[in-house]
Amino acid sequence: MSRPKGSVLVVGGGIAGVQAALDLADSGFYVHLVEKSSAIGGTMSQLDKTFPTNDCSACILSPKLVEAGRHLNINLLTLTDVLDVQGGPGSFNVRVRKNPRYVDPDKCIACGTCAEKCPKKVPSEFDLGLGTRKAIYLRYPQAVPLKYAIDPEACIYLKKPGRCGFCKKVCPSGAINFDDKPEEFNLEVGSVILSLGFRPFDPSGLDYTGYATFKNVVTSMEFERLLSPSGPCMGHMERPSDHKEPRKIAWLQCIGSRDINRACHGYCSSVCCMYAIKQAVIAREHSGSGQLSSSIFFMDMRTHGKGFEAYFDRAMKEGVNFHRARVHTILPAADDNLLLRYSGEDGGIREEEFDMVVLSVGLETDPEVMKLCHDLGIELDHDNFVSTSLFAPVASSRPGIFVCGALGEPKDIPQSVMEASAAACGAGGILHSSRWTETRKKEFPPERNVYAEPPRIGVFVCSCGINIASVVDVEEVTEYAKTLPGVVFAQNNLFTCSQDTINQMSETVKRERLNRVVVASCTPRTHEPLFQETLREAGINKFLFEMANIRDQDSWVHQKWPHEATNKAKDLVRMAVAKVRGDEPLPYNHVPVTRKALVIGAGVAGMVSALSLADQGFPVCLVERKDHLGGHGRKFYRTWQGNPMQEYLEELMERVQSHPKIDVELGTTIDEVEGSVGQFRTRLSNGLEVAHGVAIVAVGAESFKPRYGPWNYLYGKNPNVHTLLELDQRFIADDNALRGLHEAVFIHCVGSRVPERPYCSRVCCTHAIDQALRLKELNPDMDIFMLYRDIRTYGKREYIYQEAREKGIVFIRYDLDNLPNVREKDGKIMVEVIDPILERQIRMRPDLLVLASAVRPRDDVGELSRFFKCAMTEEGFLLEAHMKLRPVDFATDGVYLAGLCHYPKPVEETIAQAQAAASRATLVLSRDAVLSESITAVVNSMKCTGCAVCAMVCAYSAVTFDRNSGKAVVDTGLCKGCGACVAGCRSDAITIRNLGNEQIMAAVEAAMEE
Amino acid sequence: MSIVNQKIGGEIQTIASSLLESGEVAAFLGYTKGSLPGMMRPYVARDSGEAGNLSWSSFCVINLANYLPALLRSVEPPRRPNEPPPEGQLPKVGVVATGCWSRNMVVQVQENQIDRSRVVIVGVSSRGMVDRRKVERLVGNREITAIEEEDNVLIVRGKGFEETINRWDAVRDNCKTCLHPDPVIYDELAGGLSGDRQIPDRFHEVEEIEALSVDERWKWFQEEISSCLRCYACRNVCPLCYCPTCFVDDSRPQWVGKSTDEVDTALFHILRAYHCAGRCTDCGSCESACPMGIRMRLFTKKLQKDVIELYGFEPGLEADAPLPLSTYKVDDPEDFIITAGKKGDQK
Amino acid sequence: MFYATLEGLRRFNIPHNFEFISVISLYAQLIRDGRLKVDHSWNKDGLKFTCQDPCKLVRQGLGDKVAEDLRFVIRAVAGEENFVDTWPRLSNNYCCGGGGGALQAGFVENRRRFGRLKFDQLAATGADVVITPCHNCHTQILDICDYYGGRWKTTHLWNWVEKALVIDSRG
Amino acid sequence: MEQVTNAEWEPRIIAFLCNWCSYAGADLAGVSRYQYPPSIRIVRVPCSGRVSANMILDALRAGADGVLVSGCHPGDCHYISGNLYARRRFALLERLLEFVGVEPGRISFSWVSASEGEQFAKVVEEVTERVKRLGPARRLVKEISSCPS
Amino acid sequence: MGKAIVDLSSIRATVKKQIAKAVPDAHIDYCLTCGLCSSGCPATGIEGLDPRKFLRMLVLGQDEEILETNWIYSCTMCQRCRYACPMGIDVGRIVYEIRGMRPREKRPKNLQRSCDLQRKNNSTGIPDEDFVWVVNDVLEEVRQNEPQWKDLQAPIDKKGALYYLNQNAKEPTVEPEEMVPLWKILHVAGIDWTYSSKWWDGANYCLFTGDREDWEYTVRKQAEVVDALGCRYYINTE
Repeated sequence: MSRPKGSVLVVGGGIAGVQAALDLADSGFYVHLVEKSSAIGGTMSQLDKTFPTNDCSACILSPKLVEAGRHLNINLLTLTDVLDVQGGPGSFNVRVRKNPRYVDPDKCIACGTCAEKCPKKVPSEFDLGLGTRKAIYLRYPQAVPLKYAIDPEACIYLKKPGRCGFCKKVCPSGAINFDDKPEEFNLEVGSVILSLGFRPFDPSGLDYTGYATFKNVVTSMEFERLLSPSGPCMGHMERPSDHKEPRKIAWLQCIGSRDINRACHGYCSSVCCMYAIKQAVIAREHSGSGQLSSSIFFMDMRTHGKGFEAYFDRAMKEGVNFHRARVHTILPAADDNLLLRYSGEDGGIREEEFDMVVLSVGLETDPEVMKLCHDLGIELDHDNFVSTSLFAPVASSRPGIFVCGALGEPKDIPQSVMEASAAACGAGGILHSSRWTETRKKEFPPERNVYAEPPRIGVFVCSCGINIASVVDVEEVTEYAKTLPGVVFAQNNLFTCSQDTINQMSETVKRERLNRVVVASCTPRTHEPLFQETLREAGINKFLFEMANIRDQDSWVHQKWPHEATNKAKDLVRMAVAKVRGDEPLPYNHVPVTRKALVIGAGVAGMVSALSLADQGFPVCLVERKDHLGGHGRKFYRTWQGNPMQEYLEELMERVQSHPKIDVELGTTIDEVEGSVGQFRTRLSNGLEVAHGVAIVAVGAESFKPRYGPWNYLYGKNPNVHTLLELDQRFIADDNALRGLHEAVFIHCVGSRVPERPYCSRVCCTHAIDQALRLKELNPDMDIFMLYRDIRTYGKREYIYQEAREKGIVFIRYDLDNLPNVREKDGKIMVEVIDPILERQIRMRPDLLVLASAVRPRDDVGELSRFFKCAMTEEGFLLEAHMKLRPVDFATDGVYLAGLCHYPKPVEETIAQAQAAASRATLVLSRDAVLSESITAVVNSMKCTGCAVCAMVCAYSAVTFDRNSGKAVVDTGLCKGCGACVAGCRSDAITIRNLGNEQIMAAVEAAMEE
Repeated sequence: MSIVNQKIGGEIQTIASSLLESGEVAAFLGYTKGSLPGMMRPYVARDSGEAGNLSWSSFCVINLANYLPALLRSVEPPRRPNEPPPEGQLPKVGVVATGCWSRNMVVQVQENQIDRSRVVIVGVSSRGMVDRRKVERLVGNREITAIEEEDNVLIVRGKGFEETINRWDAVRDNCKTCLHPDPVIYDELAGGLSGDRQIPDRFHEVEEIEALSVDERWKWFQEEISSCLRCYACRNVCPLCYCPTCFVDDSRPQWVGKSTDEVDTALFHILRAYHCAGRCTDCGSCESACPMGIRMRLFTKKLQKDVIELYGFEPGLEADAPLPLSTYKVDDPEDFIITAGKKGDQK
Repeated sequence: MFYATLEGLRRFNIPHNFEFISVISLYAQLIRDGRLKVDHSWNKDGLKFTCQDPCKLVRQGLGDKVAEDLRFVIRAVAGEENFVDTWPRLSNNYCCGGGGGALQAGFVENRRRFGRLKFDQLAATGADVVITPCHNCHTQILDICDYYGGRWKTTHLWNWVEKALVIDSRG
Repeated sequence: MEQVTNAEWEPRIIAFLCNWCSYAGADLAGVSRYQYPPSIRIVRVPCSGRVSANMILDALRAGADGVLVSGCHPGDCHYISGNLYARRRFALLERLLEFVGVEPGRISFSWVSASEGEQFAKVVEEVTERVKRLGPARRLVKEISSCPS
Repeated sequence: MGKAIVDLSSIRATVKKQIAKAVPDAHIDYCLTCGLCSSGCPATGIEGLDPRKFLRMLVLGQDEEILETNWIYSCTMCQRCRYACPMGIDVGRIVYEIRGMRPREKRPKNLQRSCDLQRKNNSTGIPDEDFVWVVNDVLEEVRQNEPQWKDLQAPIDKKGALYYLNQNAKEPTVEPEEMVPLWKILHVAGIDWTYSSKWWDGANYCLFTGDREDWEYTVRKQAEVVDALGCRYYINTE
């Protein structure tokens, strides 16, 4: 076979697509990222906050989008459709159509003048029709690319050329191009990743919800926009009918999910319980202390993710009302309010008036996406999600094409991000031999040594068309800049960021022998990298650069005060000049990479991680504490879809053992870890010292055994009481005695969701139900009762819950105030519980009692976390760098996690996470060296007292106290340059390069001059 | 003679003597009588003979913790900067510690300034130290030639007078509002323990200032520091001020001018106090050392009050509780954050 | 009962050569086709109308389409502005409580308790006339109107279609 | 320094904004064209946790009529916890400064996220308004001799 | 309701199983106990029951109570619950089956009588001849008293008419003049229609007794007469 292509097509620019693209582009592949709309960002960009951290969605997403937008090896194709995909793994030929934007992205400066003048208003799809946009528009304020687009359906000119055309007249950069045409072309790629996401269920057809009849009944997506500061009511949270702030809101769960009657969606959408709680909490915050009453009407509360149960608990404590009831009838009431009629478990009817109702709509596949999948020959399941196997969770039915995110099954953001990395790993597995063959690399001339030179500062003042110049007197600012100390050159440009000005700037730097540059224009957040690159091209260290933000933070916000704005621009330039004078050239810190991985734990997660890396050609040392491979997986009978676990495990172990790139160290633990990303050295308990560039922690977890205490339920006392895994052992052994059983009872949440372990173990509902089904297979006449608190068979797992009920397995709910009573009478187990619907005591006499006991973290995780300086949750699971967007990374670079040590999860998620961890690891392993932060902390040991405040406030363990010297030391490889240490130090002994106190003071004092 | 203090002094001598004799410690830091009446000075005994010079009275106003790090270094074998300490146990020193001093030692341990295993602490429950200025005021600022201390009174003699004053009337303000006179950590005890005290208005001095208007407070502050000579005695006696280069001496950047300019003096006092936030144990050394009688304790006391109010923390009481500025709680109070009309703000 | 026949034909797979239709759909079709001319000018006092959606006809029978036909006919014969809809409505409307044999089965108290929801709903419209296209509904709504003290008139649809009929002079 | 009348006087306020949230929020205010008084001079810092008491006092000493520090909302910090340490530092500093007679309102703290453009404009308005009510800074300002007024 | 302990090890849920056999898509076991049915049901609370509790009793095998409760006659089988039930569980259909399980003598007397009468010809029991007579009598009266309607028709057993019209038995028995408006409407519209002199009643109470056989018999008879008349459309007056 010829060498595979070194590029990948990613279809869909939501968070999953962006993550997959970034992973691939950063590990040596060229990526075409195709997005149908005019900007990437997907659903996440529409959200207000994200659970369970209440992070601002746009804030955490935006940096990723910007990164993808300007990545040298990501070809961003917006407004583009995929038409056809031919070929197979290693070589696909993709036909795409790029639809016209009618705005030249190279010219558009996103000043917004066009939209201001555009006379045509249409409902904004980004705001789900709750707000309006113009015919020429930005999808959303932080859109990437930050380029306007014309909606041909709405544009007056495009419909009737000759009319209107205002945008073209007012555009300061001549970016409008009404003659733009669709363009079709082919892309040659080695693999394809589909991350096409979902669409929210449209409840218009569910007449009983009153949606589409009552204005104040909205969907949860609409409510996100109502909450969002960038939404139609700018975050003031108004209800649609009268723009009043709602005081009482109800959320109705499972709208379009778990409904095989009206919605034809038998699956659970997985995310709605959490987002409803989040919205209820955020809405209360928006309206001030306790002013707003929020109530959530639900069937089963599904808070099965990491930190979710605590979030739920907190919401309850904060006064969010939870009603276990679905609501059939929503009646209009006075003042546009809505009257909800619902039934308590006792059958009593209650009526409550709300001034707004939010429908927690589920997730479904867009019909256009279904068609695309169909055209591409991708198999869909009966719910129109892409079919995948649990053991290959991101592989579609067509080899070489991977899938991630909600396209495969409804899932939350971290899970989507995890899968995105896993999909990237899948593509990397096919294409690794062509790594770096199609990528581009920027080459720069050697840098001039400017240490000995006095500052020769050049100032470039941008007019930004008229964006700055119409308010600020740019000429005056330019002349003023020339008078500042150290400034030897100043110039005004129409568009400083235009390609010709950039080229000219480079020439000027060389000609004038400038050694510092200030650009007074827009925001460094978008443009600093561009100008810094220009400096490098001119042979100047990129850190000898500052920006004065005289547009976003001056001309745009003081339009009515031109005089003051001009003065302010001068101040900002003066401040930047003062700051840049003190800037020093900084090293581009390269850490050479030992291209080998250490994987700790040889369960499913560890083995999959190890194989994923080894298959891409990276040597792996796989360390396992026990004297055999397999970990927890050895105890499992089958997956919830019925795949035999042991067969899979055997195959996995066989592959690991025979893989030439994997060294397995059994019966071995970690003694000591030194170094940081690229350069770890780990000493094992068998004396071996391993040099490795990255580490993946996959040490698993344990099953809680309720030998004592409140969750004992005769465990260890009666031989017929088992944990789930013990019953699996009997299944594996094909214990014939099981066939003879008459009655089995399962108790859920044994040791989970209780005060001492306040989290949901995520896997047990599904596992227990699958076991009940297995028992039914063995003996269809067996009576089986499941005592549960909430059934949490999220996603497609809901179908086995349905199947279980269909097979006559009876589910009886209990809660912490009404625990099952388990007794022994003459050696026979007797279980009693109150059925909340009948309100009657129920008695069972099972000959098998199965306890769905908690998954609990291992006790030795703490030690490991210290070795790798990674954090832990209160419960004792390992804590990733960011719950939403960095689900497999640790805050410590070069260390990743996978599997149960992160949180309880089923095997398919473990596999995806293990592949994701491998993908993240290739970002380091694929390089000779990694770049570490240049703007880092540095200790002046003469001043350091060794008090270690700096070490204590460092979130990255980059600063530590060195006992030998009695001083603080910085590991620049770990430092992110946040400066918390600097502000904490009383002795001025630690500082951040180019952000020292002296430099900041210079800027501050410059601001006060005149 | 104060029977209590004499007894304590005797016990300190005995303990110090035996520690030095046995070689357990290389030096013992305590107090000895000064040359002026009512003056005590820190004293290091290096052998059991010198232990006889140790003494104890109500005039031990300077916090011994301040000298402890240097004393520890002085008994180590000499080494170059950044040279690792030699293997094995380094020599120990003994030190006397009252409640506040011991709390400072806890902070010093937390801040890596002393190695607890190298310090033998002889704990003394403080009965409150006497403010010499108060004594002077109580005798009408006449020249004092001798002060004799009894358990509850001070007999003050000068040219042509002898007055007996109530000892408690002359006790320092910080001691009067001290809740924990007993040492928090110690290895030996001299004298007995007296238990924690209940003081309902321990922050009354601060509250009185807080009750003033902002302009009155500014006036008070300006007046309070107007006599400051920038002699840094307050800083020099403070066990928390151990920076090799103090911010006032820094030239890059120069945070504070070095003159007695009012603004620079004000900034010096504000920053000095702020650096003590969450660390100061209100030992009163600074005030006791100030030649101009500036009540700079009020600044640190204000911070002490706020730290308790906001974070429920008092320094030195628990060895493993992180210092308040080196930690946080997710739900720390943030009433001071301006919200510009957003949530919860009354419109 | 419409449903009894419709469902009977369906469930027992009874062979037949006719198409089973509702008279309401027929009215609507005739009016739409112009074969039946109606004029609501008689209603100059603005008598307000609402209606019941019979479960057996609408939810279980022909669905929202026939319920919309019902409204179309009422609007045509009583005037567009004189129709006040209920909520819930169409296929999601409440059962009046007279169906399913409840009128025959006895249990009068239960039946009226059941009808309370229907009564409140109809009363909330403020209508003067409630059109009940089904005989069971008709009887039950008459009864609950009387029992709970409603002030509307409960009638069949045909009375109003007749009232609004425009008869060609040709006669 | 020349005395100007309060009516036309525009204060000068130093704003330390964290790069990831508040600075981005200030950018968004611009993108959305929310207008606010031309009083602030923004100093971009990586994190509100980078801002020390010294820096705030230095700004006052240099003559700033007000100082604003703004960071990410608790929980949103790009550097995990910088703003939470900052919150403690600021709480104590603000109380201490008020204790010694610095007018409440001279220094202000806020949380502004990257999506709160309008909120940023409002914060600037409020801070400016507060400082305007106080008049030009006199206390702790180096250039002019402080007068106990 | 008795609050004795329900011993699940000794119950067999026979009723549930019977229904499952008779109605394979009844899916009683699908119930999620979400309460949506109860919240939308006007019969909730009557006889201490509601649809959810009713299903729960079936699932937990409370057969005796199920067969005894008169709630099944308060449930009008209106299917409002089924309309929105996420699992599409048809409580109306289940109630129908349980009504049918009741021995005839234990069914409400009047209801059973209506069905019995219907099985003979119509639910009120008036003889077919009386129906024919009443129709003709009323028609004659209109033709005489209202000159503009002198051509009004009310055909019976008119073979080959395009439309067949049934007649709820209530009108000919208690308010015969209520038949007239419809005749007039059909007349004005020029509809070619007919009544039948047999099986003319559109009502069918046998559906409500839960008796499958009775119900089928009556519908079959109705269909036969319409087909015998050769009508293309069967208009139900509702």
